[in-house]
Amino acid sequence: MTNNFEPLIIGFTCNWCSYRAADMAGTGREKYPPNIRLIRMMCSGRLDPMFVMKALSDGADGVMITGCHPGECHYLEQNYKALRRTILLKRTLGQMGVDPERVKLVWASAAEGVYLAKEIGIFVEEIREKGPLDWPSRKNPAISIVEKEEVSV
Amino acid sequence: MANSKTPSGKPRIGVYVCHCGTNIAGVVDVEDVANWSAEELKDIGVVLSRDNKFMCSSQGQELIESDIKEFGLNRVVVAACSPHLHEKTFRGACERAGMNPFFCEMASIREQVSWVTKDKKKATEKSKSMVAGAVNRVVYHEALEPIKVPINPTTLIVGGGIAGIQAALEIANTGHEVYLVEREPSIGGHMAQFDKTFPTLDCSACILTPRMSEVGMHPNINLLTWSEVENVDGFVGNFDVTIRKKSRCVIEEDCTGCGICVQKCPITVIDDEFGVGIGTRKAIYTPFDQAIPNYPVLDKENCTYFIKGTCRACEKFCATNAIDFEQQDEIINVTVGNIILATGYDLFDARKMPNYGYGRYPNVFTSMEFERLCNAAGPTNGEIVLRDGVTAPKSVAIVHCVGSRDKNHNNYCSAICCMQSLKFAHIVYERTGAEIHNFYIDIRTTAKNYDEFYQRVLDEGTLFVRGKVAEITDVPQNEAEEGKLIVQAEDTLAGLQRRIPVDMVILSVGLEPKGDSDEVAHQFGISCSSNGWFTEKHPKLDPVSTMTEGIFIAGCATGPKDIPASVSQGSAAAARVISYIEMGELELEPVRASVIEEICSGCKICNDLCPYNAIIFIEDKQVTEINEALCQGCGTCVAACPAGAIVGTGFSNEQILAQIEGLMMDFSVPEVV
Amino acid sequence: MKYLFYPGCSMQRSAKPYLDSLKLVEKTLGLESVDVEDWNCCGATEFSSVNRTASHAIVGRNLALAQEQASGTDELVAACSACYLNLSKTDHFMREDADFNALVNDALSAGGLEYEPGSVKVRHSLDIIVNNVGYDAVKEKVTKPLSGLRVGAYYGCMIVRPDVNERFSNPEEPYELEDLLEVLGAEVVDFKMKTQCCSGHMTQISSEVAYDMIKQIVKPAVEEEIDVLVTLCPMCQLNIDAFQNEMNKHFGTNYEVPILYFSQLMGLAFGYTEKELGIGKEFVNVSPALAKIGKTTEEVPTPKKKKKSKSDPSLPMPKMPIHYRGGS
Amino acid sequence: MSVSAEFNNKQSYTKIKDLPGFNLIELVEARTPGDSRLEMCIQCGSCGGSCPSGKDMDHSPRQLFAMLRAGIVDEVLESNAPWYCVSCYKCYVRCPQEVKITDIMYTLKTIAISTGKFKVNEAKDFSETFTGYVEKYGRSFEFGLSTRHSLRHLPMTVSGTIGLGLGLIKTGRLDITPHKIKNIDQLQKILNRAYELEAQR
Repeated sequence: MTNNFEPLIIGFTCNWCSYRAADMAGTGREKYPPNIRLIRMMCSGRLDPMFVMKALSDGADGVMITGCHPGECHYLEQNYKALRRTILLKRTLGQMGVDPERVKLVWASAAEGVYLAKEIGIFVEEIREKGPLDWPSRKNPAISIVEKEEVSV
Repeated sequence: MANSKTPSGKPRIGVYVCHCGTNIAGVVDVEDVANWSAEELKDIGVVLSRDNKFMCSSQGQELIESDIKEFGLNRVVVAACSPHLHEKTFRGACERAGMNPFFCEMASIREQVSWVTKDKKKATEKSKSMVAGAVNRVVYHEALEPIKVPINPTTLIVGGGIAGIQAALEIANTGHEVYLVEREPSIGGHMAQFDKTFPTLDCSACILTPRMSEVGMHPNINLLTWSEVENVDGFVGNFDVTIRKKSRCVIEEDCTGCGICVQKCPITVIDDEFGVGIGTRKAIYTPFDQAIPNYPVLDKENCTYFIKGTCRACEKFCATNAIDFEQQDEIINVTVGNIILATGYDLFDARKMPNYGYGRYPNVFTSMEFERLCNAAGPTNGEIVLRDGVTAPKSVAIVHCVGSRDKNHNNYCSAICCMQSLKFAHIVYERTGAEIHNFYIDIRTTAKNYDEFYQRVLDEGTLFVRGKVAEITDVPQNEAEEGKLIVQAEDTLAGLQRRIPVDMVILSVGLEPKGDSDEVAHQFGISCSSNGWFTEKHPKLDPVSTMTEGIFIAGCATGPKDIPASVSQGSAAAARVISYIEMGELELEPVRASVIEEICSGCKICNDLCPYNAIIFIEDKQVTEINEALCQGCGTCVAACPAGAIVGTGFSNEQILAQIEGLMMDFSVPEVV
Repeated sequence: MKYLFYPGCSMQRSAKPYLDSLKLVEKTLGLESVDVEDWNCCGATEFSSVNRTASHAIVGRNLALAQEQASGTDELVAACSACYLNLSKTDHFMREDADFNALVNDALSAGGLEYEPGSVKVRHSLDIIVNNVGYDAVKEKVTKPLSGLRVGAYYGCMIVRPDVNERFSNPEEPYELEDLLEVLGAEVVDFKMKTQCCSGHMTQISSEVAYDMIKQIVKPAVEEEIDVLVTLCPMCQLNIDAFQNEMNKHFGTNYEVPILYFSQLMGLAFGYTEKELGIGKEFVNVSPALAKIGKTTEEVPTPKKKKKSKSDPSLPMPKMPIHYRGGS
Repeated sequence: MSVSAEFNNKQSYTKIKDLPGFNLIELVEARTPGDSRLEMCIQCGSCGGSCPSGKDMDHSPRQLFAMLRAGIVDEVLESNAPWYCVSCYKCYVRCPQEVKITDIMYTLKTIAISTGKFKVNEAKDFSETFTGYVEKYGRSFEFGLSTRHSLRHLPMTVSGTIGLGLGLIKTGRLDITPHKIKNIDQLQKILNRAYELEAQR
């Protein structure tokens, strides 16, 4: 793998816990790699798997999904839905030939700035290890994958 | 949604990059970011881009205002600190310039870039991509109006313990109406069962009953005892509550509370509720003499009339014909603006620790049994005696932390047991002169005058043994132990295993969430911690609010507390409610979901996802609808809708997808294979 | 019902009567038990004092053999408490701790074996009899009820503790054995020392300590007028039975409390002879106790719950669960 | 440290090098299967209070845990407490912090043996005699076990114990010939690998 590969990671955060954890990492000057770009949603339950697909197919090498800890969701229980969707999503990715470990779910409370920064660091290194994502559609348009599958059936 | 503030035509975006002194500019080349945005993002609609020392200063805000007017900007992106800090500030600037404030978007290049990144080049690149994300996103912003809800000035308080009583009086005294709902026949809660209160040793009844009568007589308080909330609908400002007023078999309007029915009732049963199984009551009863309200309740399970169809002694003797055997439960519907839950706690069931022998050995008592035992209105009129009802104990062991600080049971400290156990030691000392051993893990006497009380009990000669009691048995190993209860523990300070023979053991059982706290939380749309206590909006800065607007919590329902803390929380919750009532209406963030009826296929996938019950299926139209006032804006349904029929304002698919694309504008990925 | 059976060393030797009687009981109850082929010692409480990895590896071998030999069942049943505990504990740790699982399997691989944690379910014979056969089915087989015999259930330690893998009973207050003995027609005493230690290996290490602990069991049994203690554990039986005389010498007492295996009492109730059940090999003579069976002593009317008289000043006792036998 | 095991079985003991420098707490935690939770002890004493042989121990389990935290090595390994532990697991189920006390006691014993620090010879020899038979035959050998052991360590009570042994033979409850399992080779291979692995932990 090339040494100068810098992975690009999209991170989804919830407004109440993990985005605030990112704020806190900042306030605490906790350094982490600049490879991650965060997107704020109100809740991890807002995470439409399409967003992850979009990120991965458009150039991200990994996606980090973050939310409140189970049982601490601002919206009572919606992070459990995020959890289930993430599991399904990973399975789907695997079936598409994409390493499901490129998607990672991390729970971080508003107080866990240090923890979130550490987890981001770990994930960036994990993705760096895996190398650039060779998303099928980047070589061929998505349609051709479908056609290929149809042929093979 | 269209109004005068809707921008017309193409987006005209202004980008503002803040230096934040050197906080951002020290790491990020802000000038480069601003220039790059003006150049590279102009196709998207950026018409100007500036960098500025402090965007949040009045000068910075005025800059935005004048640019909006001068350059006809209809969207603004500020790359500065976290939106949680200054989003309101910049939205305000936009609004003052006549723009809808929701056309403003922030990129947090301080918290997410300059403060957390060492490499300046990479920091600048990340900032650029974040600005690109924000610019891409802001294109899809819509004009929004804050949601305003009127606040109904009536309040529902659930739970008539000391916290609920305090809250009710505070609100009622400001002239607003209160419904106080209590499940038991009388208000007063656990405090009414106590004899003395620590550390002042005030008689519990003496300080509580005046408050109770005040509640009973207050013109603004509708007291509903022997009642339970059945259903809650609606949202902050406007809750529809259904209350079941259980049948007492007593006509309240006619009852004078004279007590002749209780006197004449021939059936005496063990009182498992107020009397915690150690006292007795009649089949028609008031739980205690000073009960508020003072009209009795008929216990149908034990009443001879309900069992055999005869007796009717109570009815015969009632001078006002207030007994009504046919009385049915009554359903009461009320509309309230706010709700305070002060539902209290349960006690740990000591039978879960068979090694302590509660239920096996008669002279092992729980703390609440002992409270009743030493209470002047209790079964022994306050005399401290063994279970035989006669013998005074010569030696007493008091066991702290029963069921608390124990991973096998409750893994938290119950907060009150140390002081309660010290109080017991004092009472036993004062009334019996018995030898007292207190077994503790740690003594926690943190509040005002608590440690002074500990000193006093030490001075009285109570013997403290630092060690969690291992077991209590009546099987003797030597003569001194014959006929005694033996408390076996490691005296961790002396470093030896000890067996201490005593006559009586008092188990200071811990506090637990109410058995039905999960259901109650669900009913009111709030959450419980894994332990089962209600979760505060913020444990430190907002301890009496919940994540659900208009629902407040007070007292032990949120965790173990002593009386002063419960009273403070009652007042605090009342203050929050009063301020809402005074405001008259509440502005809510317009982040909401709504259904596009034409696209909705009626599949109902979203129907079960909402914890706030905001999603309703309209049978006639076979489509789903979302109640805007109930919706809290989490967006879970938006993500779930397979037809894409649900849109979420502020966080629409277009906005997020556009932001992703923007963030992908990246310079650091080298073109290598 | 079919299951694999792990006999263990004690039941081949000093606790042979336990094995013999249990086999008869299994036969009567229609339980088909097949011994694990070529099993080795479970290590008792001693092997883990010398080498942790090895102590679990030898148990791992038994589990692996059971997994190989299991056909038509995944239940592995033991009747010796220590064997039962060691089997279930190793399985538990292998499930809970991935590193430990790898460690044990590494050792097993040296012998060409492999064990998948959780693939066999370790159960105790009492658990099978109580929860799979059921009290009603046992009752049907009782031909000679043990009426007149005052028995004390003595569980000891390792059948109820530690509570790894969700043991079938409460670690401090089990009740299954009492319920079973009641079904057999015996008069069951609430024996408060029922989960107290018999002294374990202390008989081999410090007889003074051991005698003290044995006395703690025997003395209350005498005071409760228990005719026979009923055990599920070879170690408990050995210590209480074989060392009782030594203990008496040490303290100058003359306690005499015989102790039998639960399967022996079941066998008696099912009509087997004392000889078939290996009864008579005890140190403390059990004949006087067994002679009481069937002899209906004058019917002591169980004191009906007296209606509390008005003059009785005593306070009510807490309400207890139905299985509870204690209280006064 | 030299290994002072008298038992001349072919078993190889772990040697802990540089004894003063090693971290006993970490070693105990590493060698105890699962999560020992040793570091979670709050010193409440429910273990020492529950222990049926507690009054004969020189240190209660609680004290051993405190001593471990204080970096005390020799006194912990020399303690009689782990050897007096009867594996009744009362402390284990009562511990409010779910410390795996009994398992920690086992681990302490193994380390005491491997470092030669044990003081309770009877117990250590009993354990080693027992394991020796298992190594050799795959089964434990009670007659040899109890008589050999008794003769060595309990001369005062030897008559009683021999009486017991004889009694057991008379009643047919002790067999004097050892049973060997069929595949003893396999067991020994497993054991040897296990000893290697333990030494690496």
